[in-house]
Amino acid sequence: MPLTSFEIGYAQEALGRRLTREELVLLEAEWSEHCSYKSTREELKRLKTEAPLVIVGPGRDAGAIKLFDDVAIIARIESHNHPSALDPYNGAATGVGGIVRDVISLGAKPVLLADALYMGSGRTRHSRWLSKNIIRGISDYGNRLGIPTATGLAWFSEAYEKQPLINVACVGIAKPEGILPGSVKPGDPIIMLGNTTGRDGFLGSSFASKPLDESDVAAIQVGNPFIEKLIIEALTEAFDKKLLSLVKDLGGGGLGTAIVETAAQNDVGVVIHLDRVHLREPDLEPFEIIASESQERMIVVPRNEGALGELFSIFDKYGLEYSVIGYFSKERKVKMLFRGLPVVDLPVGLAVSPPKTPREVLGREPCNKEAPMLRNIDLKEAVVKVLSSPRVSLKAVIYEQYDWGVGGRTSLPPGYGDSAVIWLMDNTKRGFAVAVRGNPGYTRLDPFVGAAISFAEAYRRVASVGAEPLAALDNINSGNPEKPEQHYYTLRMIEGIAHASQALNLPVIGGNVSLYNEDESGSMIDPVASVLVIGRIEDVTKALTTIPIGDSPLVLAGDTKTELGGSEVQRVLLGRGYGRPPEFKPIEEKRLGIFAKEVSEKGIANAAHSVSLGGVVATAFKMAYKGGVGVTIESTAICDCDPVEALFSESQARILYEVKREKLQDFLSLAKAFDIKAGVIGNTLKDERLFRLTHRSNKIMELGFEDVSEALEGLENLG
Amino acid sequence: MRRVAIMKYPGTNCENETLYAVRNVSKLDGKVVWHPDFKAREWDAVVLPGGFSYGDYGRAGLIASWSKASRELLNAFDYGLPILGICNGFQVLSELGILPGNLLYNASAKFIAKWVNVKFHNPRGPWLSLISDGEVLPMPIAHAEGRYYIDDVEPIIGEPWAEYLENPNGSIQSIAGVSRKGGVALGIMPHPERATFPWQSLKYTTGGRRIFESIGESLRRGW
Amino acid sequence: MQGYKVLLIVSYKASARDPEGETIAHELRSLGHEEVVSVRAGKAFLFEVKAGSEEDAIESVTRIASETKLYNPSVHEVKVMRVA
Amino acid sequence: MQGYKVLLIVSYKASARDPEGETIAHELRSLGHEEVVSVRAGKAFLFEVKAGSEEDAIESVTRIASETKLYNPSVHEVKVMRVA
Ligand SMILES: Nc1ncnc2c1ncn2[C@@H]1O[C@H](COP(=O)(O)OP(=O)(O)O)[C@@H](O)[C@H]1O
Ligand SMILES: [Mg+2]
Repeated sequence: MPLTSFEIGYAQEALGRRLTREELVLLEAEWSEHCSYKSTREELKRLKTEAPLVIVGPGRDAGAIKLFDDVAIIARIESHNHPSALDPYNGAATGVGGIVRDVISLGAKPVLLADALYMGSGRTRHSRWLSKNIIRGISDYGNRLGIPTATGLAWFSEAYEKQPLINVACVGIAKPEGILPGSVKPGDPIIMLGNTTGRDGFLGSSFASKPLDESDVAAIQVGNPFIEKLIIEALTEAFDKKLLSLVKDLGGGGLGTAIVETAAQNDVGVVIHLDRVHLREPDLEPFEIIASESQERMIVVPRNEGALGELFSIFDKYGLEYSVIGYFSKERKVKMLFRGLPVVDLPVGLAVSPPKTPREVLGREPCNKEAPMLRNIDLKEAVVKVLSSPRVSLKAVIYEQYDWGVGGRTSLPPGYGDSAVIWLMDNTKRGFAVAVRGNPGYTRLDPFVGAAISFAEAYRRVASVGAEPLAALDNINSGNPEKPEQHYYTLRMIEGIAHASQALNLPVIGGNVSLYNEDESGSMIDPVASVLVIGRIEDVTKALTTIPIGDSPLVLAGDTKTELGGSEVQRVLLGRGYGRPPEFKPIEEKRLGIFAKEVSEKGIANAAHSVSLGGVVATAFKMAYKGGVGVTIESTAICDCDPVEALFSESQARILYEVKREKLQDFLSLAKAFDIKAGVIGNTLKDERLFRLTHRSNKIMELGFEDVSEALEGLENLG
Repeated sequence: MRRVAIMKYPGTNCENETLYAVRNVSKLDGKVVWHPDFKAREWDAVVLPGGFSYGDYGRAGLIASWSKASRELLNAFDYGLPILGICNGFQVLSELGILPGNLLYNASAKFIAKWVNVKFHNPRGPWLSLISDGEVLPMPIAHAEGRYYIDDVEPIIGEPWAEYLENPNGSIQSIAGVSRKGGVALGIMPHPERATFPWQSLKYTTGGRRIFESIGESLRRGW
Repeated sequence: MQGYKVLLIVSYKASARDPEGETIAHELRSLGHEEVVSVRAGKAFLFEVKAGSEEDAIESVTRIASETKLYNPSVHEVKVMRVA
Repeated sequence: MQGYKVLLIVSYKASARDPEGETIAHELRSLGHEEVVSVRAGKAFLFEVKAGSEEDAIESVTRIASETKLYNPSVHEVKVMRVA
């Protein structure tokens, strides 16, 4: 959004002169919420960002950790909410494109994509149109790049009917010593690589920093995955030959922002000849060249002069366009020239330091309106309703459009495990696990606890396959920071993430904040924090799936309380969530995580599933249905309380296991050794394809597969 | 050691895992070759791996078929070099007319990625030598344009060919793969290189491994 | 009421990029077809609709396409034409 | 030599079936658009070519399309037309 008169005055005073049009545009992008994080910068400092294995923390295009001594993981998450509301197909597609470029900027080979999608109810034509095109956009772009989209989440609610949230993440691998230092020195030439610069996507980032308005359609960008694929190929070759010292994505804010940020990080100045940039339209004006957000462009800096020739011949081989547009300089100024005339001349320090924007926050305790009691309800109806909720039902219609297996590394594909497990394919069995979680139902009721739970759930899903959680990334999606009652949610979610990262002792190596998610009437979407957790797994063959094999005991590990606040059963029966979300239990989560790793290493379970939406009953029934085996559950074995509470409670820190029959005692003793409550709650069956619930051994409900298949497969008509 | 070229077009995606399988399972000397550099005479076999050559623009495999590698491939086909096209590679070979028929848009009009069961009929030739007739091998598919179509299937089912047990894309006669010259040139839509090691598959099946073992053995025995 | 054939073409607006068309044009030129200045790619839908007149037929396809979101007015342009 | 715009429409022959068109027609009818008899889906390529005359332009697009197999006569139907 345009600079405020206060901000313009601040800049002009610092310079002692008026800003040029080009400088205005540059500062407008650089000082936008999207690029400067002016409303959240202070709060984000509370996150735990340090740990021995962190190689690169937040601040650069992506974060990096050491996975093994000889393998680094590079990752980044980002939202593409605003563009996707207007052009769901290209909005989602270019979201994938941008996140992948961020990850290659550190010298990585991208090997995994994950997506967290918060979409409309599916009951209106508009929301179906949005979802369908969002999914197709991710599919078309990610598949063409040859990067598997192997995990994600899909949430559906009226709150996103017109304003969906699209969070996408990319994970790459590199040798630790192969991570680009990202450092440049005066005299280094700057090469612009990839797509031509055009008027498309003009000032997209400041457009993402204000409420939506139909007149913004000029900012729509069409993604070109084919060019991006060539960029990946070319840069991979250049990385192997060690030809580069810096690679940077031209993302939000375009060339201007990328240049200014690089100069600031390296404490150097920069001189850019705007007329040397390769253009799509020859008549582009200098301010347009600075701010254009045309996709699939990067700046690269060669390691040394001698590398230039070899670099160019790689670009030529792949038919990529490039131009040498300037160089870094000693004097700490951003200078841009057009046909020899200076159009920008700003101190680097000024360009990256917007004046403080005071934001008010209206503290509002979570609205703890207690829920109407959910007892003596028709259990069968409740179960079917929960299973047919699009948030709970099977997601194959989404992930089967994604090439989850390209690369040959996908050891646990979507639909088969709590997290994606990716094999390194390096003549060992080593790999890593990734899960992404977010629950707007909880964050709407309590942004602090809700965000912490997102963190815990992603953590638990990585642990339940048998991996050791190592690092997290978060994506905050929230409302208008200029409205105190909305900004409250943003800050409380950040605090929740900070608290969880400290309590679970997991560093946050990157994140993204998307604000101004409100509709034309000014009401906020359901705010949500997506959290992605990455874990290490020594032997991918030991990873536990969520698919049971039947005829074995079902054991619930973890304590169940009567926690129905913000639960799925409330939403499907009462129309919305009430009360407080379940308690965030970091100590239990950590203990359960270590236990889960031992379970997988000892090979004493067939299947494991973190318990979340819809409680034990939804978790168990989905597992059984996918495995084609029946299941019986005794409600008092979960919790000696009302069956509704036992079955649908969403208490945290629980994993449901199908334990190997002959290893049951080992399993229970191991749980005991960890001081984890664990007990047999039922059995999987072999020949009967049914779901049976009992209460004190009396049958209280029975359903056949055929009674729930329509419910569970209900998403089919979405795609 | 016998040499296998793994052809790379702009947009090819599956060359690395294919190479990994050729080296570690076929135990052959594999190498990824950039398409204009491909000289058929330098190789004992060639694989066209999966991906989206030229973004699949126009039609899957179309623009890749304009490459100058095509003349080499046509030539190689004439003198009997073993050629395998997987997914996009199959699409390229069909565009080139090396393999009969066409791969049209899936009946669902969507990209589909899932595990399928593939039954091999009359398996013969360098790529299928270790597979027995009627054997069912599970492998994943991942494609948008895999609906096999041809006016007359008779000549196809006389040669080695592959069939989906459950037709995922509307292919005529559930055709998943076809061949010519008794299996010397083979095209399949499913991805054997993603079903080569047990941990690539949930069910610990390795349906694709047999293809890589076959070519290894065949070439060593002197195909 | 009579059957009319109406062609609906959906392509990106001229201000937006068109990766498919650009790639095809580029590759055609490098094959030697220098006369190709540009290609824009799009989707074609050939409707047969019952209508009282040709104008009605065109009107009805235009309306259906926009109501059912066969295209996105913020990025696409459409052409509707009668064909024989 | 002047620039001419020529539209090339490629769709599946009836024998090859057209699931996308069939699905769309079906959906449209179930949404209440009873007037839709059928829909065929295809690809549109809008060429701009340099040529001496309109006939030449059409001729040249037809030739390029068939030489490069932008359509495949065994499964596709094709229409070439001049547009304004
Ligand atoms: N947007 C998405 N993209 C990719 N995979 C997804 C997406 N949404 C859900 N999935 C996958 O579908 C499977 C089922 O998802 P979900 O129903 O959320 O969880 P659960 O594992 O509890 O059944 C998971 O493997 C998940 O990774
Ligand atoms: Mg970026």
